[in-house]
Amino acid sequence: MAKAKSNSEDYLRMYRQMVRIRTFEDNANQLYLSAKMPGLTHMYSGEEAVAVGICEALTDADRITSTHRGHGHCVAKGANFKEMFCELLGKAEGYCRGKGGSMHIADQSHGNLGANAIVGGSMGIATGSALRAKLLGADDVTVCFFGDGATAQGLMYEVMNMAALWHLPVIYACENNGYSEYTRTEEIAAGSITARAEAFGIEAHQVDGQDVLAVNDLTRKLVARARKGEGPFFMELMTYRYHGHHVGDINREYYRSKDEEKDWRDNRDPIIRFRAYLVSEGIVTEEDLDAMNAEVERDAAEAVAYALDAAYPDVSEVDMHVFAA
Amino acid sequence: MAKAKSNSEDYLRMYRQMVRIRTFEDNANQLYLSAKMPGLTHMYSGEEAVAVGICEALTDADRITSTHRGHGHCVAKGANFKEMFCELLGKAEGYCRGKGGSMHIADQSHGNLGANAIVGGSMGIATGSALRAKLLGADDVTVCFFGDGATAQGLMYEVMNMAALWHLPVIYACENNGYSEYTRTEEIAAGSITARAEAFGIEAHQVDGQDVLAVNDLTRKLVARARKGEGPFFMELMTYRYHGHHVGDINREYYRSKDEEKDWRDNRDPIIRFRAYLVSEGIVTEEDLDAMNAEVERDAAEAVAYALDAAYPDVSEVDMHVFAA
Amino acid sequence: MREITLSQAVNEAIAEEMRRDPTVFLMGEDVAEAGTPFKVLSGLVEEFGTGRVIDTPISEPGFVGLAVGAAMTGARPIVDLMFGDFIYLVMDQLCNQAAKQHYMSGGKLTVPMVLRTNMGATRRSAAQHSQSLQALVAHIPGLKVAMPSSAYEAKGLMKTAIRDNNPVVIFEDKLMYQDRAPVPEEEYLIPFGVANVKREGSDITLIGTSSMVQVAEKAAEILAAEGISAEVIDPRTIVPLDEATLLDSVKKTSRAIVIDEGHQSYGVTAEIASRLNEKAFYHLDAPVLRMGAMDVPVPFSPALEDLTVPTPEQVAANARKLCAGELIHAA
Amino acid sequence: MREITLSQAVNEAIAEEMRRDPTVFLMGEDVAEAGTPFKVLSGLVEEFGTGRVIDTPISEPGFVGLAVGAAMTGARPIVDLMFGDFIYLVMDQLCNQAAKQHYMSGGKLTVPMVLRTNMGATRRSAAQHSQSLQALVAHIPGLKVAMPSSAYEAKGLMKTAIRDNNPVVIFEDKLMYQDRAPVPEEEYLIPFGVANVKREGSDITLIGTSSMVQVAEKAAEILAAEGISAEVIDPRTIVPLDEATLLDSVKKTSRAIVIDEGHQSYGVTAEIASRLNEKAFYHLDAPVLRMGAMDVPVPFSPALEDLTVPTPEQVAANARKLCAGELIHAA
Ligand SMILES: Cc1ncc(C[n+]2csc(CCOP(=O)(O)OP(=O)(O)O)c2C)c(N)n1
Ligand SMILES: Cc1ncc(C[n+]2csc(CCOP(=O)(O)OP(=O)(O)O)c2C)c(N)n1
Ligand SMILES: [Mg+2]
Ligand SMILES: [Mg+2]
Repeated sequence: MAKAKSNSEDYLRMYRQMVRIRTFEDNANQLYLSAKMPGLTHMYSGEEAVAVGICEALTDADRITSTHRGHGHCVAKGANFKEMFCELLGKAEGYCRGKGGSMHIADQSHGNLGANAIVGGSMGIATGSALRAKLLGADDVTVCFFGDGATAQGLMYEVMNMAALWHLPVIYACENNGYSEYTRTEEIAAGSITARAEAFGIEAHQVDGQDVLAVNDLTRKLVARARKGEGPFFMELMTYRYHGHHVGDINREYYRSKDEEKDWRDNRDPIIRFRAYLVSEGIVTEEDLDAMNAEVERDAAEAVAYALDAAYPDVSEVDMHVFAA
Repeated sequence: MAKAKSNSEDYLRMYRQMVRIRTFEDNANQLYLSAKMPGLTHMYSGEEAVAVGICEALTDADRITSTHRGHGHCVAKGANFKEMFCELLGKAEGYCRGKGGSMHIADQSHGNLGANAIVGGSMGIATGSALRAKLLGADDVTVCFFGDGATAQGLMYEVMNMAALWHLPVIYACENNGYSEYTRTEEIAAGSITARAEAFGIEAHQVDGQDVLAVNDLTRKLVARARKGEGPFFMELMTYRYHGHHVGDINREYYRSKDEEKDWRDNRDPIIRFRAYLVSEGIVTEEDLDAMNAEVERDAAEAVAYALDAAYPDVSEVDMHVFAA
Repeated sequence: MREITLSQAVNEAIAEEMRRDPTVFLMGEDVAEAGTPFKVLSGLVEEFGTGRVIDTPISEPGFVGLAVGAAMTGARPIVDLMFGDFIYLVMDQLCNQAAKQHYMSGGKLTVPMVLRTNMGATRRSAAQHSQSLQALVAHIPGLKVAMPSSAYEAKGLMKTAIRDNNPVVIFEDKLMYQDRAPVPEEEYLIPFGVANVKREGSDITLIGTSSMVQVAEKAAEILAAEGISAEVIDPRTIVPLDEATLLDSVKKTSRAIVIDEGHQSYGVTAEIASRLNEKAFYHLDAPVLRMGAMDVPVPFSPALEDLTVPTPEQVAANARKLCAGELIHAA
Repeated sequence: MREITLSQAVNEAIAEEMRRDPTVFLMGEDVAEAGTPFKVLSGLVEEFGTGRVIDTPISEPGFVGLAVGAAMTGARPIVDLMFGDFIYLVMDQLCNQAAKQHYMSGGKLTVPMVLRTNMGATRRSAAQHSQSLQALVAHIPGLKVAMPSSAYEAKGLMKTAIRDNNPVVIFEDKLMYQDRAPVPEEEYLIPFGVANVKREGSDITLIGTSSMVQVAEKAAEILAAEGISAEVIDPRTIVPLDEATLLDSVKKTSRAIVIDEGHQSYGVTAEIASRLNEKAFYHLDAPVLRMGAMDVPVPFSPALEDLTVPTPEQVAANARKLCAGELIHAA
């Protein structure tokens, strides 16, 4: 594995954040399965190294835009379980007062401009955030997360062109998990994804999205360069989602095999890999990691319990926030 | 110059078609300047070799989609002056009964699916025409004309992706005349235009758009291959518009110099170049060409006179054709 | 008569037309093996193959554009737009291109295509997956707009749409896919522009579109129990709109409520209500009332979402007031 | 008072706000050196530089998306959309993104941006450059919609729009750019949601938007000569809509015509007319009439195009009938 952050504190935080995402998702899935969560939701499990590797290279002043599969980005950018679960359950204490839900979860306080239920819908927003930084002389960088499927949205090419022309501090992070909904990427994406960015004169990298240090290392370099006005950049992160497209997508064999899923889970899991590395490098013991996992699980259980009991927004909120004052 | 069509009849028809376009535009411009034409129009003069080189490689069964700068495509694809001038003047005998005008001129009978006033707006239509050909087992090819400015429309990337995935018989013909409206192409297009097509796995060519034989030669090869299912293809045709963006764009020095315009007119004019070639190769005499020019001018003058006298559509047509029966 | 779901009805209509006419084809995201997320199109790729049931990339403007071009040159595409909320993405292709080709070409080009999509809130899908955007397309000349209210309409209107020589947009209510209704085995088509009087009545006319037809019917039952006789009418297509049937009813009952699940302001209810007001004015005993969805983005929280859509109880309450001659707005 | 053109008024408003607030910036196609094809923005790049007056590629969805992101993070973009007909291209960014951010985030994110674009036919620009699409955006909760009817309104509404914390769409009539009106030298703002009674009258209320205010005023003059006293009202913003002023007038005159240059069906006139019918019903002596543009794509031919838009003569003729108690539609 590539070396990126140099001290064990950083490593442990990355590990912890990946575990927090996985744990969050396991709980969210349980809430769905037990019919306690309204609607559907898209699990990030399997892709943790992408969100964490990237967000750990950012400060709170840096922004991200997220996707329909957005819990991982939200956690990685610093959000709390309590407000997140409240949001998923439509409660007033949620990040968006329950009005956004899973697909629109946003966390202003940590620079998460929000999940988006329109595939590719946040590409303009991310690029615009970068334009604002340049215009107002701020040195923050914006990362735009999106899936392989979103590369089919024309908007991507429009905004990459402008980002390239104007050297905007934006990093396009394509989470290539091999599928968009029930279709393989090869069936819906011609040619090469990185070449598409390169055609606009954008430096593009393909990286193993299951290797949190490789992701973090590359991101840190690109963020530093973007801050200096050398952006934009493009990253294609090769990864995999363990669950179905959404929590209700249970029978998946018509589009992907159980063997394939098992292979990714068993042999390329980002948490297992990083854990093995941390232990073998002597940075931490198995016991310490188990304790950390247990603590995260307790946090999550507490947050879930809190959210289940929390109040719905008052009916008077229904026509509040249509317009800002 | 590259040799393309092998007999002088073809050459003379190409020459004649270029002259017809130039003559059509000179008349249209005069109609505007003498306040006889409603609205504005975009002149194709200077770009004749592109439309003619391409359309002479097509049959009537092949389709094209055109642009706001569409008179050249329309003439090259076989349209008559009379119906064209009638359309420009809003008369009932126009190709579209005067309802479309310059920006929507279409000529079903020769496979011209129409000009389009939305930049890039016909890219889907052209690709869809090619999809239909594949679906219904027809062997026609569709050429999609568009400007360099249209490469900024996301739609282009969406349809190129599908065309590439499904091997559709469509040829994307980018008329790069160096400007979109009052802005230089370099200012609005990052990277490389051909590389953008190549990134989708589409074979792309850059060609001198002032050399009608080079254009025709390349197109004939690509059309033949597209008919066999080897498409799609992409051509970037380097060309220049002599007039302003539209007929009303008279003072242009703030965005391009008179010297630059003069250089293209004097040294790269597609008609002058081809004329010199035809004469030097002994295919035709100067006198014959002059006679041909004069005949085209008479045709145009007649058509203009006819159109000026022709009737407007009856008021009852105003709500006709909203829906097809 | 056998009962089938709305989902099955749509599937049957498309299958029958694809069998009848080889130029009909289907395209959209995950329409083939997956048969769409709502499984409405299951089985079609098995019968017609991937040549005619085409999975597209997530390129809504692109594939709607392709459909326009295919339609202009001799095919009859049916485009599947997974959520009605994505219609914003395809407005240019739909409204600048498809809707205008016939007119702009002086009648020479036609665009026989169907865009099938959906509408409807209360599914906990939040603001970008719950909108009912029929008003947007109804405003654009050159587009026809159908809003089936049951499996029966879904089948009959879909078949008519496929044979129509114009671009037609069909909004299915995504909450009704599993609702069953009697649907004949024999072939039938439902003509456009012919409203359906679902229930006769004499005191008030309730005009509902799509899901709101059920709401109106339930309201009519509540009212019947109180001795108020409500007529329920389903226009079935809002373009063309069967004004005559609506006017006849309102002239008879002299009161009306128009109910639609789109946002109320600048929405479908405004058009229908103002036509009734304008053309049946001297027959009205009370103002025509409108009940659309609230003018708010659809909230995720179940505690809020259900407040945004008209309910049978609210319709009944308003009808009661109108019939009692009570003022609903300050005079 | 000095008179300036609508074009100069818009230019002044933007220049003043850009001087006042460094976070305000402009973007769009050919807005810098060219100052837009209509030359409305001439001179701004010279004063504010290319950093704040940004020429974009022809990427309407893209640059509207950028504006949304810039607005969400602290800037105040003004986006120039060259023709109102291109609004179809940006509907997703405008309606799914900009309009909903504030609500979806529970009030935490705001999108203070202005989309300035135009409307208006009879310029021989044909079907894709002549539409008046205000109804589409007015239907979407979260968007404000302003329709200036003169240079005075154009300046005052633009300044208010730039300072508003919400996405605002301004439709300027492209045929009015050279029209002059008195505009004070001193700074002023026109609040949203406050209609302007342009002319007082007692027999009938003529409500017009944008260019149709002039049409209404001319109709009022024709009518005055015949002894009919028409009140003319300009709502100035259709979202928010100053319902109270409109209702007060209609309650006084008991007759009304609503005139707007968008297509009539499912358009702006429907909303205004149905609100008046609903809320002033018992005061009305005649049905509220609507006069929108014809429900046809805008034809190029001058012989046809002029037929599609309401004229002062037509408005006067209808007003005359209403005042005489004549039926306009068969009863
Ligand atoms: C514009 C739009 N089209 C379609 C959808 C439906 N949809 C939701 S997620 C998805 C697949 C996205 O695939 P990808 O971008 O690869 O992200 P992943 O789900 O794999 O993380 C689709 C088609 C949507 N939400 N928005
Ligand atoms: C979607 C859209 N945006 C903007 C315009 C206005 N417009 C008309 S032509 C044009 C420039 C087009 O440039 P290019 O594609 O290079 O074609 P050219 O005029 O050079 O032939 C622009 C911006 C338009 N018609 N459609
Ligand atoms: Mg994916
Ligand atoms: Mg050009």
